[in-house]
Amino acid sequence: MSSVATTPKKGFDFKAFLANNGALVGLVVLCLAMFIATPRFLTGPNLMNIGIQVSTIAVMAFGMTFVIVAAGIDLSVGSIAAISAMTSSYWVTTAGLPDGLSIVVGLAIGGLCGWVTGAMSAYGKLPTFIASLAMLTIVRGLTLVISDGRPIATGDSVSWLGGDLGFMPVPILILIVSGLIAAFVLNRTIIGKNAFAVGGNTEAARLSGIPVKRVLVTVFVISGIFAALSGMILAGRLDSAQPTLASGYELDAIAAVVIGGASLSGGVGRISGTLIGALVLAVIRNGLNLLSVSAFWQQVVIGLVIAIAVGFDVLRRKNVRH
Amino acid sequence: MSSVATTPKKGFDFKAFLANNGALVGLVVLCLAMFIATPRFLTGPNLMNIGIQVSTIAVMAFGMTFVIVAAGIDLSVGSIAAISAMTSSYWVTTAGLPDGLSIVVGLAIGGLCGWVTGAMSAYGKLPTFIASLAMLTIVRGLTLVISDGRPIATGDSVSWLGGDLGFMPVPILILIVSGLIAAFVLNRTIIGKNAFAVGGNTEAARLSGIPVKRVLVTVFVISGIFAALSGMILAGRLDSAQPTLASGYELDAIAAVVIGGASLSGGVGRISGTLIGALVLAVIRNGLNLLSVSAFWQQVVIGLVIAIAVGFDVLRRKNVRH
Amino acid sequence: MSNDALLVLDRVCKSFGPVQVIDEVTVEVHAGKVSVLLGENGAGKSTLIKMIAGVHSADSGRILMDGKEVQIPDTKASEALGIATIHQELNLVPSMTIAENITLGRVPRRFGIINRREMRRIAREALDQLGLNLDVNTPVGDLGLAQQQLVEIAKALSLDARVLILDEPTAALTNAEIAGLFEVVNQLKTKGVGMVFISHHLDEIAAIGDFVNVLRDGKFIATVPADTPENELVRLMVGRDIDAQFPRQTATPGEQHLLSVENLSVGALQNISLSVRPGEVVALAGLMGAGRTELIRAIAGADKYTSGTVKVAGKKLPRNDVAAATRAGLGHVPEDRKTQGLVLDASVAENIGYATMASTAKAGLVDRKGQRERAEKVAARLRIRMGNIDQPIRSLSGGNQQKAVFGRWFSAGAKVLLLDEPTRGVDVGAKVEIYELINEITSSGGCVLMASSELPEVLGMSDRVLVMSQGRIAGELATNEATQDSIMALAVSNVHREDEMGKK
Amino acid sequence: GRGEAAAEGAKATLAVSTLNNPFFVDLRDGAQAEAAELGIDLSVVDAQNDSASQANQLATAATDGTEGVIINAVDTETAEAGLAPIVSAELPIVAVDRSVGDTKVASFVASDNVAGGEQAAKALAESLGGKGKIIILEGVPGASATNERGEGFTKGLKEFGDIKVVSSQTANFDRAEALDVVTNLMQSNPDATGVLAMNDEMALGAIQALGAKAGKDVKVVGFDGTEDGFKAVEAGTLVATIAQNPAELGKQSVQILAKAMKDEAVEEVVQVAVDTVNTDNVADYVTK
Ligand SMILES: Nc1ncnc2c1ncn2[C@@H]1O[C@H](COP(=O)(O)OP(=O)(O)OP(=O)(O)O)[C@@H](O)[C@H]1O
Ligand SMILES: Nc1ncnc2c1ncn2[C@@H]1O[C@H](COP(=O)(O)OP(=O)(O)OP(=O)(O)O)[C@@H](O)[C@H]1O
Ligand SMILES: O[C@@H]1[C@H](O)[C@H](O)CO[C@H]1O
Ligand SMILES: [Mg+2]
Ligand SMILES: [Mg+2]
Repeated sequence: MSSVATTPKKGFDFKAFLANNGALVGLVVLCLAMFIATPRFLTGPNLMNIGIQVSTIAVMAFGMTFVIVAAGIDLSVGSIAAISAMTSSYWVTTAGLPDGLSIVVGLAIGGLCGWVTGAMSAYGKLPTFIASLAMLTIVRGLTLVISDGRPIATGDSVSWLGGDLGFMPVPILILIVSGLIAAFVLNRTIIGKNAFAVGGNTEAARLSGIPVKRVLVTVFVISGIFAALSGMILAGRLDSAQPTLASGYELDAIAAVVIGGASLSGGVGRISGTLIGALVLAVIRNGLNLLSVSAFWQQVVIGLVIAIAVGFDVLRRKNVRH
Repeated sequence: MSSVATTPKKGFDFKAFLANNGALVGLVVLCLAMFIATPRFLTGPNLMNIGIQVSTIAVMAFGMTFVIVAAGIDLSVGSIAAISAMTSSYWVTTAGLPDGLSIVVGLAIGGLCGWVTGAMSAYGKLPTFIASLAMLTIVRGLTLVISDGRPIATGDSVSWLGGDLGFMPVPILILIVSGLIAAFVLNRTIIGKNAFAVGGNTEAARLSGIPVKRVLVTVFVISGIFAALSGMILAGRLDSAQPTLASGYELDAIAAVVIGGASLSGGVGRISGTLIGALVLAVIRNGLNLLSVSAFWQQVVIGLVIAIAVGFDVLRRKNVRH
Repeated sequence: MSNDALLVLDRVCKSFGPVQVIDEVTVEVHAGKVSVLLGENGAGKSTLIKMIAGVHSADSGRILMDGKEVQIPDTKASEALGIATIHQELNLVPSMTIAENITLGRVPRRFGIINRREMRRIAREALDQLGLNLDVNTPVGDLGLAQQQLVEIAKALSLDARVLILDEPTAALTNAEIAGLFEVVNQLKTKGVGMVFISHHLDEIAAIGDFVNVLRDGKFIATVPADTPENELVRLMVGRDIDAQFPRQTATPGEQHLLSVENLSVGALQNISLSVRPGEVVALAGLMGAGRTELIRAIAGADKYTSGTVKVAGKKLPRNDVAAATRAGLGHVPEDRKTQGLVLDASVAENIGYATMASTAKAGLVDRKGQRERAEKVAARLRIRMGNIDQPIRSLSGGNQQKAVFGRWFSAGAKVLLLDEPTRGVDVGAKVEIYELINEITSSGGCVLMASSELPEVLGMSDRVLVMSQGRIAGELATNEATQDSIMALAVSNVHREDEMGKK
Repeated sequence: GRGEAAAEGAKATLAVSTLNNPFFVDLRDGAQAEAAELGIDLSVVDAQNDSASQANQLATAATDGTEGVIINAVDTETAEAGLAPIVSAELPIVAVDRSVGDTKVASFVASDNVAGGEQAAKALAESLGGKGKIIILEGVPGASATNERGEGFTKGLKEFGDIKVVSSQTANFDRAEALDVVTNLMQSNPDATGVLAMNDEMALGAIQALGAKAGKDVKVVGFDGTEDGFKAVEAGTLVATIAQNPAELGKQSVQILAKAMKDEAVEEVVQVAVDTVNTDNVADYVTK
């Protein structure tokens, strides 16, 4: 799998489709298994639930995809989600500033945090793992400082992000729109293409005149903005910004990207794959709850399913290429 | 910084020394800063504390160094530490089997878990991130299942690991001995050399007839064994194996290795560097406690110090090579 | 099929997906003989030898060793049969030392503990064979490309193999090193080692080969003696005649300097000044390690320099800023395509398009259609052999990859081309294509600064030659007055002077 | 002992399990306010729910000249080993909120988790009229609060034979996790009429998941008595919460430590009241 658009071929190449969508096969198998195990799985409301539940990790993982495509890693997304939710709520609830701006403030904070991580790694030459690990703790600490360790009620705008629009849950709407935007930016714009080049071979990209440092900063800013959006969705659903919001979510977000077929060594990744990866995780959690599997065994099963889902992907790819 | 033994030169090449020991400089600066900030830092008992406190992360990170040198990553070490501590305690306290074997049982379980991760990634072709992430949750789940979520008292042998030998705390003793062993295996044996080769250029290693898959499995087994040892030291210090023991420690262990100068893209890493990395983390935590920095700000400072410590290393390296 | 053959590839076939790359090819290797494989880029030479090296397995056909059929599923098996391979692309671990690389996969040890002294001894011995004076404790990543290639050769030599395969070992080497290598090859011949030799330098074939197997499009064409005239070999190889190997059309150089470098210093480079006018091709010649690559990289903005200025059309370029250099019309074909030139997993089209992506984008959107069209055009022009333009460039043959890197800058319309060994691994036919593109650039007012270790290329394609030695420009020659000897004399000039100074 | 030494200006340490939870933030605030009052130099360390970190922090405090320790243990079992350096330095220890095994402490200031669990279960059962299907939300697996409250739940539900626990799942004391878990569980158990949560954070997540059903079709009971918890009780979405009084826990533990540092006699066990707070009495708590 690569960034490469495959040649439009006549007819439908099923083998190639599988090769490019191993994780999708894993997801389908998983859904089938869940469906057989419990009829409650495949009901409208439950699918709606999954859609809402997947939204936070998926949106976060969309941003993460950019960083991973550029051969980086962003461990700070959970913390950024929290600080953005916290500041946008603080803006309204505590500081009493206009609610209309709260989402913008949250997104700006997210982008700013991403910018700092990106600058640390591009100009300060820190490995992205370290730069974002540092941000993970710095930003979480700042969130605790701002909130003094207490939750803050969200303003109306942020609450709206977690609500419904007619029959349609807003988180699902955001999921779709932000996914389309992310896919567009990744595949059609210079930003995305540069990320692929930098991730594929940094030195070759640099020698081709691609501004590698700026690209690195940009992907982190994107990741920060998506993380902020994800944090505000989550806070909106809870009507409250928690200081511990989204902690540990970074591993889930990274897992979603990798399950979706991206490579941590860079140069490869797709938004659709990331969505599938996030769905795999959400479906397992949902299904295991439906099945009332004990909390202890749930963890065992989640681990197994992650391994198997990615295994499917590896297997499919092997079958087609050498 | 590299695995390479530099040519014995006449006189002492200070610049080269700095280049190879940027993290050490960071550590020294950090210690100086702590010493200036509080006279309590540089007292015998406090240094002893740091020694004991660093032991768990350092021992875990020694094993992690092998995996990272081979261009992998092992997220499962915290969970492996827990399951090893748990089974070795269960072996004695609950199953009533001979205490003399408990440490061996713990180490074997650790090695076995590592073997599974390694096999998943070598033979199942899963990225090490995913294989070890799967193991992180599987093994934690199994630990909860075994213990039914409750702590188990450790047997005498494991408790001894957390105790004293005359004036010498056993954790410090283990830290030293296991560090020496790890350095020896990494630098002097075929296992270590193969890990460097695989991490430095997998394709070249394969074409030179190095059994790449076996090497991958081996580094994970090593990491598992060290994680087990670290878990038992921790349980020994607490006289109790907790189901939640060492959770989240993987990030600290990885950070220690990277602060110590290893590269996550493989081929580079040193045990002495890893020890320094672990010490940087332990000294910050200890110092911030001594200084009574508020808990929230502590996180901010820890993040900053991690960034600065690694920044030092990067800076030093840049000064010497281009 | 003769009975005394050491190794025989008997009617082997290989395809990748639907593409048949090797079609019923039979090749023999004899003890004490060098059997040359000749063919255009993408003819299938590397694929063929990879079957012996245990990298690829044949789809059909047999491999015989000493008359008996053998299976070679992996590299270990190949090594066990006494086969050593120098692959076309370097296979070294940059973070490890020369000694560690030479003994990679067979470190001397007891009970798993490494005998470092023995390791260094083996490495030292292997380097001595090539007359190389390098510290075996140096990390390979610190070496220049030519030195890396020599380490790779030394590594294969130290295996004491019965069959030695050399896939374009000379592509990155200067004449002196090539001569050294051939000396070793001749020694191995007397020891009865059978060798397979691949090169696009036709003059080397007569110098070292015994017989030549010609491949074309994956098919076996003929076996001919090594002293077959070059034009005959070319005809067999490409199926047509090539009129002029070096079709340089000198353009009248313009007045203003298009590229000028003043007092540039960095690392070993000391106060380099040079200038190139529009329409000129200036060659940089020199021995291995003379500093040509360092100079080209500094000018291109790839590395920092400590002092000096670089100007394009009179405008000063910022230091260490490739993007700015590119915008000013500079194009840089780096020395090592694999690590510096290509994003191996990206498609041919994308690799060709990197330099034009930003300039052709509208409102941040990549001009996908235009990028493809431009890539298609350049690929056709350079006859890049591939399945389609969306194929990952990794799966192209080495020479075709090199053409793609060149094509990137041609399609970007670079006015100042900085070429570092531009035709490394490129076949004779394709070289001519590249040379003609160079002509096109100079006739349209561009200029070229070309570092090359191939003296025929230097003499055939440049207007002036700057000879570098030990980080300095030792002298300048007009190409029409220069000879290989006059260039070499300058190339070693500083070396001698320093030796004398050392004695004082 | 230090005989005449007054508490004034003395150096003490408060080791908290985690401050990422408003409960402990309140506890800390209570303690700090009282310390300021008494002129004690109280330094607060946060173990972020990791026993080993807490052990490290206690060891550091012991060598750092602290004169007394208030510990809110991450874990009852491991606290004993972690406190060893304090014990060998013969410093007074006050355990707060969670017990510390067999370690000899000057005083244990706490609300009883088992009893509280029992009260919570009863409150829910009564609001359901003694019958129905309920869901239990567990805390962090293996944490002592989880185990003890679970024990209390079981005890409390024993009397109510017609209450059936249809699912017991963890949401790790976390509001966001509870939101997803309860959403999912209501799918598989649409007829559930009660949620028994081991803390208020999870109860609030459950309420969020239940939407309009909360307090009407499905009754929720929490634990802790946080500010948000009380608000939910007032709003009628939360039937009851078992109010510990964290600020009071903090305040009293400092008072007691101050006495202990002056070698004055102190009560071995101080029970801070655990109250069932529901619509009837919530007003008293909010005004506090
Ligand atoms: N892994 C692969 N997948 C698909 N096609 C491949 C692969 N490897 C080689 N090929 C194709 O096989 C053909 C022969 O390649 P090969 O590398 O053997 O050429 P070559 O004769 O060595 O050329 P050069 O002189 O450029 O090195 C080329 O067309 C190449 O694109
Ligand atoms: N990354 C590096 N680190 C340290 N030294 C280097 C590095 N790259 C090159 N050198 C050294 O700098 C000197 C100049 O090398 P350069 O590559 O410029 O030579 P060159 O003339 O291009 O020769 P060739 O390419 O044939 O080796 C050599 O001695 C080389 O070993
Ligand atoms: O008492 C506290 C609170 O209930 C908190 O919510 C979890 O930990 C317990 O110890
Ligand atoms: Mg080839
Ligand atoms: Mg060069």
